[in-house]
Amino acid sequence: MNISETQAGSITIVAITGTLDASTTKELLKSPAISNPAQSVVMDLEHLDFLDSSGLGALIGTLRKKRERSAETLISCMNDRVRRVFEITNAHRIFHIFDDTAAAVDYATQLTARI
Amino acid sequence: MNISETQAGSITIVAITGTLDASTTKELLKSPAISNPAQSVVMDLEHLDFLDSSGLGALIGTLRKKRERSAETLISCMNDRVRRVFEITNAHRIFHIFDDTAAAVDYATQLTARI
Amino acid sequence: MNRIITLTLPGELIFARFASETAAKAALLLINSCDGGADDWKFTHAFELAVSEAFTNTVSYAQKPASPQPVTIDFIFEKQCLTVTIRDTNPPFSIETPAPDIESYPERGYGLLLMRTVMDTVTCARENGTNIISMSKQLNP
Amino acid sequence: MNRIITLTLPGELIFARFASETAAKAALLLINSCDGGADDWKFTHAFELAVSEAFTNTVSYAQKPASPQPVTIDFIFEKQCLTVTIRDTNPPFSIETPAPDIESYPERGYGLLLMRTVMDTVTCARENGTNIISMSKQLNP
Ligand SMILES: Nc1ncnc2c1ncn2[C@@H]1O[C@H](COP(=O)(O)OP(=O)(O)O)[C@@H](O)[C@H]1O
Ligand SMILES: Nc1ncnc2c1ncn2[C@@H]1O[C@H](COP(=O)(O)OP(=O)(O)O)[C@@H](O)[C@H]1O
Repeated sequence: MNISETQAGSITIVAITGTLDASTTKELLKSPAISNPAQSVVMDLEHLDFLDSSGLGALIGTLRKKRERSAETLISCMNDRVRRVFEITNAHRIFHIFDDTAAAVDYATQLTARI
Repeated sequence: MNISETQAGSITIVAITGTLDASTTKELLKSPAISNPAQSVVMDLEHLDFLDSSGLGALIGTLRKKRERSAETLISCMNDRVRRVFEITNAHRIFHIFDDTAAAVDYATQLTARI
Repeated sequence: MNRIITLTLPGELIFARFASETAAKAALLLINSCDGGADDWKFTHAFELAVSEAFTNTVSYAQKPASPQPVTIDFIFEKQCLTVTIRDTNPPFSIETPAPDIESYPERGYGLLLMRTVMDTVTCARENGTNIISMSKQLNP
Repeated sequence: MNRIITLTLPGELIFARFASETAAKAALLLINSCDGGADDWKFTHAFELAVSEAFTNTVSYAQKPASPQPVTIDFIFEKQCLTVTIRDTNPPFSIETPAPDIESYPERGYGLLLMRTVMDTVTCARENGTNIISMSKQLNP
């Protein structure tokens, strides 16, 4: 797994490449924008090849911790395999999911400006 | 492995995709342009991911049978992994090897016209 | 004759991806061995995901994580059906766990739900202190 | 602790690619486990090629091809070194075969040459009727 963080105004785009499973979630949780609960993020999953329940758990934990601090965790560009994991677990109901990273950033910017 | 044959004048371009090893050489040897010893071919290896000694043996056998009938077997676009097999075995000394399929077809056309 | 591929890995999470990628490859082999079988990504992904979950559980709930035991995974090929079995000596457990309530943001408990959903059948037998987890799926049900 | 991955496959040529791809994946795992190890394609390819050759030989020179025996491949990880071993009960053979003379267009006899060239060491021991082929390579020699 590889993580890259890019700032887009007040939002951090966190792009994850490769695999998010039990062997890589710890690394994700240590990355600066994820570990800071007040930072709103768009998780760009375009290059996430594989997600399992351990990886999903890390995303849900991130969402919860950030919501407690009124920060957002949006998802963009997931492939069909990753989407399948969200749908089976119903996680697609608690995340805002976008097909386009720029649209997700716009939406997150509006949401956080409103507060 | 997948094989596609395309006619370019008197020459057949044989494009091989995937793996050429002991489990796939038989299929290659059955393809029309390969099994006809009088047909000159350019083997386009751009999408050949993996070649081992069984696959190389099939290419060398093809070269020999075609030479006996004054037909050519030229190679184009091999990747570094495939090239390594040719170099270790010295097979690069007996094949004409091109970086470009069109150039290989031109050369083969000239060679076969000369006869 | 049924064909079997057996993979034995160290019982450590860093090998989870090796297990899941091998499972995907086994599924692809079954697809390719069935004439004209389209590359059914859901079939391949089912094995990749289910084996990732099962391997992770086997390692995570092992009783002596200090000295991890090897984990053996069998892939059994039968016509249009692929079965994966994983054995462990962990405490017994039920595979009929309820689906977690997503509205309370639980971080765990999705593994067996995913396994049951993507596979046709998932069973866990307990024999002589061993859990035998078995997961099957038909290519064209 | 040395880590070992063991793969057992049916002794049939259709499984050759499964063996070679698994070998490439094992090599990549070693590269990734060595901090900052670049993706050295020659290292990965060496294992992919050598295992393809060794597996094919083990299957091709088996004495009872009518009922193929399973083939077991061990991948042994030690620091910067990966060792692959394959065992078979084939007739004994010498790995010191001369390189074929390419000018006479031989179609066979390149397998051991390739194995010896891409690996650091290749040995074949004979024990109790079993050939134990062992091939090692250091990541950064
Ligand atoms: N291989 C196993 N060995 C022991 N217990 C297991 C095993 N697999 C699952 N379990 C038990 O079943 C529970 C549910 O598993 P699962 O649905 O994968 O969710 P999670 O592992 O995230 O809790 C686990 O918390 C564990 O108690
Ligand atoms: N695993 C094996 N079991 C029995 N004989 C073998 C084995 N590997 C190699 N040999 C012998 O060594 C010879 C050379 O092998 P190799 O260099 O791979 O070329 P090829 O297999 O194309 O003949 C083979 O022809 C065979 O006689």
